Amino acid sequence: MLSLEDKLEMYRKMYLIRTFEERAEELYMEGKIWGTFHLYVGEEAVAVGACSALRPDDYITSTHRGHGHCIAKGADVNRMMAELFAKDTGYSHGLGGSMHIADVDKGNLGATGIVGSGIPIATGAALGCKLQKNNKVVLCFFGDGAANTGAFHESVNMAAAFRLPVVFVCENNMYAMSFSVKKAFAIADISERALGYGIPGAGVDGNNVLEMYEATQVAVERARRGEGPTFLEARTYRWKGHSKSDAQAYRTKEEVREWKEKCPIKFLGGHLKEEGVKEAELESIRKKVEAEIEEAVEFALKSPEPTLEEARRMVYV
Amino acid sequence: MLSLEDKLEMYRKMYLIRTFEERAEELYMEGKIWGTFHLYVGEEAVAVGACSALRPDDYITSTHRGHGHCIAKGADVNRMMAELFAKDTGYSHGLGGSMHIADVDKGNLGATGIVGSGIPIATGAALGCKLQKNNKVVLCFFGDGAANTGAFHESVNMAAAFRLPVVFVCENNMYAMSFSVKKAFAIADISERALGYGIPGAGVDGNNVLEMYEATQVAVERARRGEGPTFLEARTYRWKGHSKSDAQAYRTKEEVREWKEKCPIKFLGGHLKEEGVKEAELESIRKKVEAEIEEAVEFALKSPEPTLEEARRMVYV
Amino acid sequence: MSDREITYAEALREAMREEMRKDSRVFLFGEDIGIYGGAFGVTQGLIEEFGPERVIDTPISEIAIIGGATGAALVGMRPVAEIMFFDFMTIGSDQLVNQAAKIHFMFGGKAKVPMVVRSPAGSGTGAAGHHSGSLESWFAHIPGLKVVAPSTPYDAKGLLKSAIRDDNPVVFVEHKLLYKTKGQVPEEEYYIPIGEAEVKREGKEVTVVGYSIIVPRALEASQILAREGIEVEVIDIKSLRPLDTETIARSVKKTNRVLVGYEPPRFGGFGAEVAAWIAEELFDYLDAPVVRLGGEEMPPPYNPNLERKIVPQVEDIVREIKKLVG
Amino acid sequence: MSDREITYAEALREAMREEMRKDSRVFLFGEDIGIYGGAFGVTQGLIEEFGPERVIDTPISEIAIIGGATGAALVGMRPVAEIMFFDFMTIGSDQLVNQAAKIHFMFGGKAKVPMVVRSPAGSGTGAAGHHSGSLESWFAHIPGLKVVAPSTPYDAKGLLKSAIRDDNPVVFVEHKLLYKTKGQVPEEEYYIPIGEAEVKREGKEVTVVGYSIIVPRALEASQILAREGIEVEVIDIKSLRPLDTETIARSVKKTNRVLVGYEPPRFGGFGAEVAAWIAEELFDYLDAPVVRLGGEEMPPPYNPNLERKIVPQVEDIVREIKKLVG
Ligand SMILES: Cc1ncc(C[n+]2csc(CCOP(=O)(O)OP(=O)(O)O)c2C)c(N)n1
Ligand SMILES: Cc1ncc(C[n+]2csc(CCOP(=O)(O)OP(=O)(O)O)c2C)c(N)n1
Ligand SMILES: [Mg+2]
Ligand SMILES: [Mg+2]
Repeated sequence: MLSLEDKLEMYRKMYLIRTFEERAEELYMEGKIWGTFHLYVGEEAVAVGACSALRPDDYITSTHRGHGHCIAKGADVNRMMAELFAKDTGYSHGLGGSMHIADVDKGNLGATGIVGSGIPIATGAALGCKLQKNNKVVLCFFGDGAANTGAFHESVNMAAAFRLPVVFVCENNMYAMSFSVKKAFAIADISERALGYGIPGAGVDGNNVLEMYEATQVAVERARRGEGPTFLEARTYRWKGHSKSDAQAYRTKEEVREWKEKCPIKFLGGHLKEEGVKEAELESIRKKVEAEIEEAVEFALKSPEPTLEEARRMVYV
Repeated sequence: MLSLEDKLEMYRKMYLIRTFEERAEELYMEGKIWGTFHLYVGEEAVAVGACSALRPDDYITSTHRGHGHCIAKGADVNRMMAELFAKDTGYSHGLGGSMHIADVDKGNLGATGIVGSGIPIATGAALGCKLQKNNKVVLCFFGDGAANTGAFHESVNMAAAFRLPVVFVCENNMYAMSFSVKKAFAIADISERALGYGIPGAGVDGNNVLEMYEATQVAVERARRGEGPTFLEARTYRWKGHSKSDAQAYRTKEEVREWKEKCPIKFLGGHLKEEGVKEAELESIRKKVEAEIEEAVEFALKSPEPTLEEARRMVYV
Repeated sequence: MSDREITYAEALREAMREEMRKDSRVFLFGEDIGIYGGAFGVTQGLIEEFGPERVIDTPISEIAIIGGATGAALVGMRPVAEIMFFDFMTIGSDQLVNQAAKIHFMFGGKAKVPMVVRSPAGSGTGAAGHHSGSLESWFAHIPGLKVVAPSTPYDAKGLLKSAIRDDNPVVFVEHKLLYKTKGQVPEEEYYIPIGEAEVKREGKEVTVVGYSIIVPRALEASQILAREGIEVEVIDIKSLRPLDTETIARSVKKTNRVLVGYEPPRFGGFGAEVAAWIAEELFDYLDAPVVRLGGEEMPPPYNPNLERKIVPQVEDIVREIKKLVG
Repeated sequence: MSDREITYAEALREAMREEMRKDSRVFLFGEDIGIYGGAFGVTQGLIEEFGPERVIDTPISEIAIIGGATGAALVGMRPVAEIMFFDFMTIGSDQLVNQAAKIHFMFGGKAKVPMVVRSPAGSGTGAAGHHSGSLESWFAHIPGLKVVAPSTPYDAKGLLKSAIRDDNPVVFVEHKLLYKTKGQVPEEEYYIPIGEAEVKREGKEVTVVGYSIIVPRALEASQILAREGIEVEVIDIKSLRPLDTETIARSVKKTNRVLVGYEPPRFGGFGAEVAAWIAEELFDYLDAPVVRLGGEEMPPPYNPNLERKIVPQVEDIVREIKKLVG
């Protein structure tokens, strides 16, 4: 059962993700961040709800849309922001950027730029945990689009056949880039896909952090008991364009607006108020988060860049 | 509805496959055929039943265990045998061997040595047919093992999403090499996998050619109507080792014996006799088939080998 | 030649449009190529003209894209597949090298696979290690494939049209940094044969052999060097497989000095083949070793300064040529 | 050295057995490697000793094998994956080159991927176009990977043990025709460092540089040539990446003539890198062009005569060397 403190921490993390990203977007627009990234805004409840069901030493694998997973698993926003700024103090010394942040100490086995490619890695990590009998669980995030990759299939089947301690969390935000799930699948719910592997599958309201937590909790416990993987389909929506270059011709403004009304942060805020939390308390959390992000930007700005010599040393262990 | 003639033709084809392979095996043992091949003995009803539901200009894709598909789709056993003998008169001018026989004129888009790799090709061929509006259907054969490849997943999903005219025939012969389906899948029946794609799935007695025909017929008609793919799981068994080097330590002699009792040819023979066909008539079919195979061996033996110049010309169109 | 100027991306789009208008068997197949217009906008507007039957958006399924194109080609279509980033070619590489490339041979010439796989390659956009790769050397090593990597809008259009008409599978390498570059492209139809290199600039003292993004950089370097009195000949390979060794030989016999430039990691890259061929076949004409200028031995880093540093830039070409003639 | 003789396959098995006994993190992962013992019998008997937890049979899922090994390595295991035929490496190549190879770099050194991918390569068994490939050049081109291809039982054992101990992903290339070849392998434990080439035969007149199956063929050719008074030096590269250029340089400086031999299609194969490097760095030492002897430009044909003809055999090496010194 979640305590009020737990829920406040969830609120803080969701708001931290939101703020991190909105600030990053501004900095990108100002030309201070380079390359591209994929914003998680609107999907915060998925990562935070799911990761809250983990122990600190459990693992996750992340995606190209990974800032949320990273923060939910406890990452340091200074080092994240520094990575976006391509600085030496970033998680990857500025060599990886947004799509390649890992935080192995915190159990985040990393983002990946190749859709679906984290799923075999999560599966292998779960195999490693099983062999090490360390009782750890791996939470594997991926998108609706990723569920149509060969990597997904081979991995989920293997995890099912070997009863590996992994939970597959499909973040169904309704689109893979411009491609609607309605066109990409002939099933009504992606969670039905679990049937083909002989594992439990469930659809979850991905904008409801509490539901996300509950469903993941059940799946994680099952995995920890050695009963194998679960497939969770978290239904959510990305508010922003796919990446930093997306005219969004494939969806309507109404659709976006409707989903924005289901804001996961607003939802949790409402719930907390029902539980007696004062708006002032939430406000103070938000202020702290905003200050934290400003600090992160400062940190990133004044950090040094990596050198070529350093990069050369990173190719091999 | 199958006429008696149709059934007699099925009998002939099944026996032709059986005889072709048993003769090829002898020749291999005698050192007259080189390389390796994968025998279809015991599974004849799958290919013959399924292909009987096709029109001559429909397509199939085959596998490493492809002799049966080839013959069922009307191939010339002379050219098949010549291919095994690596002769210029073979289907592939002796360049491909057992695992790379295609017979495009008869609609056989070819065998493949890479498990699962024919499935995207079948899917693409079905897309081609749909675009050409030629009303043709593609029958895609693959093994239980192939159903766990990424190629399978991407293809079946795409075929389902695009409603392509393709029928997926999974030849479940209980093993992928030494790996039992019991270990490879966490589902009881491979046909359940269809559920994850939103297409009809059915398990079929793959040793009963009539049932095989019926089930395929339904699926083919569905595909031809533009309603999309079907997944058929044909349960059968391979009598021989996986390839020409297999100690078969992974299965028991009893299991093999039990399955041999369910011989698909014996079964059809029995059925035909119930329908009033005399043993003498079957005997005469068999004799003709045996003579045909001996001729094929003669043909292969006296055929010339391909030249290097010819091989060089085959690399590009 | 008309003096109409269009971008490399527009030239590619024109090539596809023209071939699609002429031949109903040609269709486009890939992720987000329809209403989105492709990650780099190359196919923009084509779905409007040709509809979703001929500009087919697919799920994220690179195996099924390349394998599907192969199957469609086998039954008589002429697919043009797009793989969104060259790095993802790895995912479909089995279908490309074991199926598409080998089918004609393994089936004894009884089947053919006329298809094109287009894909943006190269670094320079801050896309880091999974979106900046250039694996053309992989595919140039495969008998049965053709590989082209044009450097100008004019070549891009003419070669893509030839690739679509070719009866063999063709890998079409497009450098991301070229998409927005402009060049003259006539309104009239034309084709550029696959397998022909071109002297893009004549010179006497040294030959630079390159392809794709290296060519404009070599041309820029040549201008700088010309001011210092060094006359550089620049050969654009254009087709990696088959490679036009004759054009290269003609130039080397004249200049007797060669620099081979390429962006991917130097070790084992395509430039190794070019350099090895020249060093073997034109040994007696060489006044100096064939110098290779390739990328550094690391994945493309995200940091923009490093990203730029690890691949040959204009200044690197200038420096190496000075050493070579010095 | 003891005079115990074992086969190449046995040597590999011993390497795995020894490392598995010593280090509980080491496990085997692949198709039919358990009771079946692997398609070429390399892992025979290991499941009996180590059980199905450490000799893990998998479904036919090359992506999940290579990617799974990567994930297991990330959390501290040391997987030895087997891909049944080298041709199938294509299927898992995304996981190998975009994940395993790049993780250490892209994650800024915070994670490592100690794993080995073993795979039988090469033609000569009549297995035709999908089971006879040798794509080592693909992986040798990838920064972050190491690639080894030993030619003797002794090297196979010592290098596999080093590969298992290496903290980087290592691609281990085993030529099928070598599995049954015998050689001396001491009972005592030893390791052979990755990245060291070896002079397998000393000679003065010409150097043959090769790896894997080419080495025994070059040695046989050398014996034939020795009878004719031609003294050939044979260098076994062993490690393709990192490549021991020093050993090669020492030899070429002595003999001034080089033949680079390799089985895969000549165009764009690994020998191109070796030849280009020699021709560039040792230009002044060369009395003749660096000659490359590679495979023909076609997929491996099924027909045994053709299959043999298209890859360098002893007689081809003899002929080329005679031309080179003649
Ligand atoms: C294998 C691969 N194919 C294509 C891409 C290009 N791409 C990047 S993200 C994306 C959409 C991913 O969709 P989904 O898995 O639903 O995740 P989302 O972006 O919606 O979070 C695509 C097509 C890629 N990175 N990797
Ligand atoms: C991608 C790939 N992996 C492994 C193999 C080696 N192999 C050949 S056949 C086979 C088993 C195939 O099993 P299944 O699909 O059930 O077909 P079956 O042989 O039983 O007819 C294996 C593992 C291969 N040819 N291709
Ligand atoms: Mg999505
Ligand atoms: Mg099977």
